[in-house]
Amino acid sequence: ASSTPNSSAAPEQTLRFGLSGEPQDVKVGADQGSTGYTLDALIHRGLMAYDVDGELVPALAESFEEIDPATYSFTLREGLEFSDGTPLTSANVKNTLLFLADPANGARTLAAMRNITEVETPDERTAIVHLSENNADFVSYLADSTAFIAPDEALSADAVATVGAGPFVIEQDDAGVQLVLARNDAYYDADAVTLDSIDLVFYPDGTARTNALVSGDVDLIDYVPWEQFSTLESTDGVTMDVQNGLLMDIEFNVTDGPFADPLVREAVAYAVNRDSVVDAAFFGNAKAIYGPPIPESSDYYTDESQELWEYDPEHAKELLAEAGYPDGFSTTILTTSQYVFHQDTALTVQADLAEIGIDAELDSPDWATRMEKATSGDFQLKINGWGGIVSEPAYLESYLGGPDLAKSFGWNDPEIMAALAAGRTGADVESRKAAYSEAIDLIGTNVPFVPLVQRGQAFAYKDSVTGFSNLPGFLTFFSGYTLASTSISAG
Amino acid sequence: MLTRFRRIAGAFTVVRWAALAFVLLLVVLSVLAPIVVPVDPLAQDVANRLLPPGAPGHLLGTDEYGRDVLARILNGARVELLIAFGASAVAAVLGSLLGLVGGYFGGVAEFLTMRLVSDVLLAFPPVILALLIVTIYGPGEWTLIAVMGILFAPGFARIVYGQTLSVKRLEYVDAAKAFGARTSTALFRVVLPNVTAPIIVQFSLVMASAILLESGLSYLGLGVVAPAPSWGGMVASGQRYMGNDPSTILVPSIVVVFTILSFGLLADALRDLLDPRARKGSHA
Amino acid sequence: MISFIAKRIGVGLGLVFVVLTLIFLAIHAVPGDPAAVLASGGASGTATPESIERLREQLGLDKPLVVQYLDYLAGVVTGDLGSSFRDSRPVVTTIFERLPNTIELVVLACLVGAIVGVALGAAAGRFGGWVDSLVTAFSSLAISVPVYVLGTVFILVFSLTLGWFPAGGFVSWQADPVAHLRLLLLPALTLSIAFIGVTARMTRSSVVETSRMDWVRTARSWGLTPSRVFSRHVLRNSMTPVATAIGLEVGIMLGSTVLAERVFNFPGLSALLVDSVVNRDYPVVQGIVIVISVLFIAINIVVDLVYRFLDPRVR
Amino acid sequence: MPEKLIPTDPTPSASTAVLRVRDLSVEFGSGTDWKAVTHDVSFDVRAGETVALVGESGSGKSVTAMSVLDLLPGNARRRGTIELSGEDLIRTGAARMRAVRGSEVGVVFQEPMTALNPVYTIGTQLRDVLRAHGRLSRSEADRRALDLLRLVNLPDPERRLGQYPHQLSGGQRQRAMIAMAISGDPKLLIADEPTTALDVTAQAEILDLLLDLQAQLDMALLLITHDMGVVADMATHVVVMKDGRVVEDAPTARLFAAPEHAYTRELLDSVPFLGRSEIVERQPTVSISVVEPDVPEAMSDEAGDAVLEVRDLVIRYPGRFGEKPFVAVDHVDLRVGRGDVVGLVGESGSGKSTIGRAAIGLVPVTSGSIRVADVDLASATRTQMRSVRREASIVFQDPASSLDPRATIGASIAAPLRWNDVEKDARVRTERARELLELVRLPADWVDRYPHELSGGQRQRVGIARALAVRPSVLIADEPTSALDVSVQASVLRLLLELQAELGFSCLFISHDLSVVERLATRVVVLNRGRVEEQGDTRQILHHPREEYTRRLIQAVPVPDPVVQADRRRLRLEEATAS
Ligand SMILES: Nc1ncnc2c1ncn2[C@@H]1O[C@H](COP(=O)(O)OP(=O)(O)OP(=O)(O)O)[C@@H](O)[C@H]1O
Ligand SMILES: Nc1ncnc2c1ncn2[C@@H]1O[C@H](COP(=O)(O)OP(=O)(O)OP(=O)(O)O)[C@@H](O)[C@H]1O
Ligand SMILES: [Mg+2]
Ligand SMILES: [Mg+2]
Repeated sequence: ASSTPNSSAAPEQTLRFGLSGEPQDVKVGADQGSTGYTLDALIHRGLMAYDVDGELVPALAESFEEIDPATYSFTLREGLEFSDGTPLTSANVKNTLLFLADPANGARTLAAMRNITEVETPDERTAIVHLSENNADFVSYLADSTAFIAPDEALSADAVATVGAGPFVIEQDDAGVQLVLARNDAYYDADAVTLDSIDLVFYPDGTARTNALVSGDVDLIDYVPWEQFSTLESTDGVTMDVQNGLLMDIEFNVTDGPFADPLVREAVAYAVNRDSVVDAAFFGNAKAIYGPPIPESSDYYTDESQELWEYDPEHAKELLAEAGYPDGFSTTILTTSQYVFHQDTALTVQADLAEIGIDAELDSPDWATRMEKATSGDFQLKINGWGGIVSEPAYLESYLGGPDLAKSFGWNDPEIMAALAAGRTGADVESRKAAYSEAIDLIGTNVPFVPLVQRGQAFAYKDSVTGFSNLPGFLTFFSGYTLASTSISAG
Repeated sequence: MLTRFRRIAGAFTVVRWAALAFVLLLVVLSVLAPIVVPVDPLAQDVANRLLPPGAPGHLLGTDEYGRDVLARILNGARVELLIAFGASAVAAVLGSLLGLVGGYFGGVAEFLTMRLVSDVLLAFPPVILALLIVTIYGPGEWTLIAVMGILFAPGFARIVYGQTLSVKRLEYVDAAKAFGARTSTALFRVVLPNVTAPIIVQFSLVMASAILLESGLSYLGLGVVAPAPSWGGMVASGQRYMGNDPSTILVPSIVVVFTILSFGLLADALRDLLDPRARKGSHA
Repeated sequence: MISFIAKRIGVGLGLVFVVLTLIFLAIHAVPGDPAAVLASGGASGTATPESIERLREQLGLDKPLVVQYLDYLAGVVTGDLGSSFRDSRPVVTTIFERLPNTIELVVLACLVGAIVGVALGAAAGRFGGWVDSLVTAFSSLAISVPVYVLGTVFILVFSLTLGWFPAGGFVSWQADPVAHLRLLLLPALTLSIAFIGVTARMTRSSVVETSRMDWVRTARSWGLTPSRVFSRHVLRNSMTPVATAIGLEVGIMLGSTVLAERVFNFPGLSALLVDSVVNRDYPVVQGIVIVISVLFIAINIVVDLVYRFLDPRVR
Repeated sequence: MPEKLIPTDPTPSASTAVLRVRDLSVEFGSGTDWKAVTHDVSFDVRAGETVALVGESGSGKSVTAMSVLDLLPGNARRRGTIELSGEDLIRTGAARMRAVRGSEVGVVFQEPMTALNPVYTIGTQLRDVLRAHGRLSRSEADRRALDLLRLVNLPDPERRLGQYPHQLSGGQRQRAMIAMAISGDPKLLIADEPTTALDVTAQAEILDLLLDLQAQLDMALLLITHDMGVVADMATHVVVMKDGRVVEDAPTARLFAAPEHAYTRELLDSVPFLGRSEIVERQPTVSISVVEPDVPEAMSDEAGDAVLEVRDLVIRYPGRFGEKPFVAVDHVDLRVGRGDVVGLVGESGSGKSTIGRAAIGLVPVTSGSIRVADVDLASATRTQMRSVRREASIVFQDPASSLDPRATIGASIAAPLRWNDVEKDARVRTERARELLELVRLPADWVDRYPHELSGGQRQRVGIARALAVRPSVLIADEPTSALDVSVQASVLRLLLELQAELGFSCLFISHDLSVVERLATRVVVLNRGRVEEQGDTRQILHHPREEYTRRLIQAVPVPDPVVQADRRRLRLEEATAS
């Protein structure tokens, strides 16, 4: 690292981070998977971010004000700069947000951003965002690490966004091997950053990644493979940091066939023994769920919302009979051989469905093929794994309102969508609560998807690594934010 | 009759008899699997997952879904032998044909068989070829047989081609022609038997490669369709818990090693049997 | 000689063209849309149809296949293999970053494999009896253990337990030559084991075959010691087929080191190739296949020359 | 009278035996049981003496010779004693045996083609031998190697050192082999049919060389041959074997003068003697007084009757990269009338086999034409070609390589019947094979044997049996008796004549053995470097040759009479020194 004026006394602090893959070229707003989220969180910043406890905090914004549920005003910190020294102003905020709002740019946060009608920039440090309708969670979307503010040059489809306002900058790019990051002295809170550099070493293979940590080649790894949890938990000097994050679910092709019938879908929801999935696919490192996960800390959490169904094969059979399939039927499950846990989930589901007379054949191509099949509806049942962008139930709206690729094919229920929209736009907490609870009840009977487990997502690091934290729930992928406050203790 | 028996006896040592017995046993057991181990190899029992060998009711333990390992090994044997043997057979037939025709006729035939087909196939990295075909046609044992048949054919073609080139110059091939042998007769009844020795050795190597590749593809997620048992798939999934549960990988690995060893020994025996000049202990 | 090489190179170029065409067709025939894969890096797949469409346009995937093919051909002729879909780096750059690693790995593995394999096979062929049985057993073991299992065992033993080697990874030669070699050793060893098995079997059968030749009897009649008869008159003559086979194996191995690369996290060409297929990164797949086929054909020409050297009758 | 004519034996009785073989039996094992092929063979070889081991083909000559240095195949075992200067070689240790090999006993093998390692130069192999025993430095070994090549009269020795075996001719290779065999100054040299593969001129040179070396180095020589002419030429003592036993053991002169054993008599009686052959007398058809060698008179008028007709034939073998094609046959005209036996003679490499092989369509014709059974091979359709191959049959020159090593000899003999759709029933074919084996004096139950289990002569007879299987109307016989002992040869020749009389087939008889040709052929064509030197009536060519070339060929034929042979050798040597 060439730039070390801050830490004159302390020895050079370098964190070696075994990353689960090589990130793609950074594109503004693009969803590039977990390695992308991590890299974004390191070299970029948005208006908002999360702190070590997973609390939403202002980042580039010094503060913000909800003028009304459809209008937000952000005040930028003073003297913000991109890593190349150019100033970061409200104009950048405006341009970036409008870029994210354009559906053609395929931003991850599009669900919220598309409501932006206008961004006012009264002065260099103020940006006022106007939404077409209320969105209680808009600010949470801004904390998504892909929603970073980028310089104007990066705002085009083929530009690579390497210049950012995050705590680190890319210093060296050994393609295929590692990215070396150095502290960005232009970062607004550079003084608080203790790491001088981070080596992001790519370890696509889970076992190799684990071995690298155990042998001491790296200090921190992400995406610990589930079969290695117990190994690492019992390894001296290694800390396992697990959070139940993404959920695995069953999705349907509802355009025709048996699964067009909500009764059959409900039967599936009762038929699957989630505990088997937890054990067989995730080695016990997941949480069985019987409804769309909502954090207990949320205003909208209710016990009932988490107990929409239960494991009851007998009831499932009854439902099937009621739907006109007393002897079951044959079908297929689309999964992917590329991700073992997807296939393992499918296998247990297959076994459980067989118990109630549904004879499902596995279709397990590679990810790209699976994606094409999912897009074109070439399946009956499919296993999916996904996470919300925000922890509030609002994520359900973007999920169920999103493209067919990522949800049940052909599913569209205006009633549920209306209830979810009411939850988002509701003027106060109580009205939102009511709307969400209605939506969740409807989900219980309409069954647009069958949530199975919330899988454990783990980082593991040497005990010498302090200040790093795996953020809870869906936020686990934004744990990269906490590297800004991570340090390595001597010894 | 007696002499033939004696020749067989001569080609078989104790070890080779043992190998034959092992393979026969495997074949019989795999056919009779449902009777020998009346347990459904697909039946899951997640509560009893990863039991060690010797657990009550599960002689070789259970896998990560609580499926009986013995039942899976025996039922997997059928798939495995089918794939290994089928793929090698396809490759041997295809490759030998290419090599024979290319070597015997030379010229344009050689260009077509050895350059255009065999070399082009070889120039593709095998993994990519397997990956592409499996991705297009979907995984499964028949795809695997076809993929590996194509993949390993050039190896045979090369070997047979080289041998054919030297054999066809030998006078007994001319003699056959002079005595009225049709081209096909000269090719298949005179040249072919004289190039079998390396084919047989290659066959046993390719069987091993097929089992290996099957397991490699399973590791990459492109092997036999998931719930169906296959040794390669078992090894591949066993590798994941190698540290904690070594038996999950040891059991299928041991079976694979013994099978490959047996086929290697049988190939040697067969080669000796077919070679009138080979006899016990004729070493330099 | 020169004309022989020239002719082989000419035919080789033709083959590369065929390979190129086939891989182009094959990769485009595989289901899965690169733009879709690219646009939804996360499993949640929130990419909008619009963004996918635009990406497709940007990558030139909206053009008719023939046009794409001709464009690609035109590029190849001028040495331009296009740019990766994932990162916009030129494919040529990426390949030539990784190719030396793969070559190092393969060469080391094959060197060890060939030397040990020939030695074992020769011993088996020469002494027969229990040596033969032992070698046969070993080579069966060697060819039946998958690379990823062997590699994992090696890491468990040599890295995690004994701590002699790092558990994988890569350091460039310029950065640290010693670390570079240490990281090369285990994967190369892993790859060489199966190679040893195959070479040993091949050598053994060739040796047994050669031992029956008349000139071996002649050499014995001169009173040469058995070891000399063996080393000069049996082994040397047995090497011709073995050399051919080794050349073939080396060529094949160039593109088949993916499992070892995975396990040891070694940035080679083969893992990149597999990843690129998975991601439908057409230009990278095509580029690597072309480079590997060129190398393969070059190796073939070298093998033919070696063959000519080993057997004066062919000269 | 014969005694005083014993060629080169200074004091035969005085010297002690270098090699004493007593009660030697060799057995071959297959599976579990052992079969003896020689029984209680005993004989002596004394210093400076040449012992010829003769006898029926398959009687165990090669096996006996190979026993001495323990060079038998892995499934053979020896009983009895073999003493080399009093030391028993059967019971000696491996290290001692190695010391004996090469330095005390040298071996020259029958097939120079396969007996040398193809990947080393002559020089390298020679140095190998030299350094196996003596502690020679590299340069000393080089010098010795060069000396040895000079000693064996290999022309241009410096260049030969750097050449590979395949770059040498058969005769040259055999010389190189001899150089290697004598490099350790052995007391005993064993030569197993050292000249069968060579033409008469080359044979004469090699034999002269062996005798010369023997005299120079004072070696004992154990010579295996089936050529009684060679025996008469070379041997001081003869050991006659039959069915694995020694039936007679006598000094050469006495053996020729007064053979004791019935088999020996038969052997000597069957020797075709150039100039004494009955067939010439028996030969009624042709009576030509004026022969025009350049325009064979029979060509035009009797064209219709010719079974094999070669006109203006040119055959070129393509050269390797950059080399010019080699003209093996150069504007040859030749015809074989129905029922004719035409002898084709000439030095090695003169193109005899090439013509023979071309006549059956195995060698592409460059220009000119070949008609067989009224089919022009150049324009023959597939079916015509098949009919030609049913009509015409060939005995290949090299019996070992022309038999499929993976087919039993029974299968090889019967195959033509099947391929030509003559006989569909496999059992009948096997029966035919058995009959044919007996016809060539091999046991009928050998149908299940493989070629490698046979002796050279036995294999050759299998080749003949196979050629006769389809009852051809044209037979191309390429040196069909070169590896046969005279008695078997005689019966094979008799067989051929009988069959010919019976079936009326025509025969192109290729041979370098002029006495055999004389006995069999009605007409003779003399080839020299691919061209017809002269052709005409047998008697006329062989007794009144016009061309110097033909005369030289005739001169070189060894006559199975020690007396005559001694004279001829003297003459030849005088000529050589004079020129
Ligand atoms: N490898 C073998 N296995 C079995 N029998 C064999 C083998 N080699 C030779 N024989 C038999 O041993 C006998 C003697 O063979 P040998 O080669 O000594 O004959 P030979 O006297 O040299 O005959 P020829 O003049 O034809 O060369 C023959 O009958 C032959 O069939
Ligand atoms: N396939 C070939 N390629 C090139 N040259 C050849 C080939 N076969 C034979 N020749 C050459 O053609 C010439 C004639 O060969 P051919 O075999 O007809 O001789 P031959 O008269 O039968 O001699 P021999 O008495 O030694 O059998 C020889 O000089 C030989 O080297
Ligand atoms: Mg012999
Ligand atoms: Mg010839």
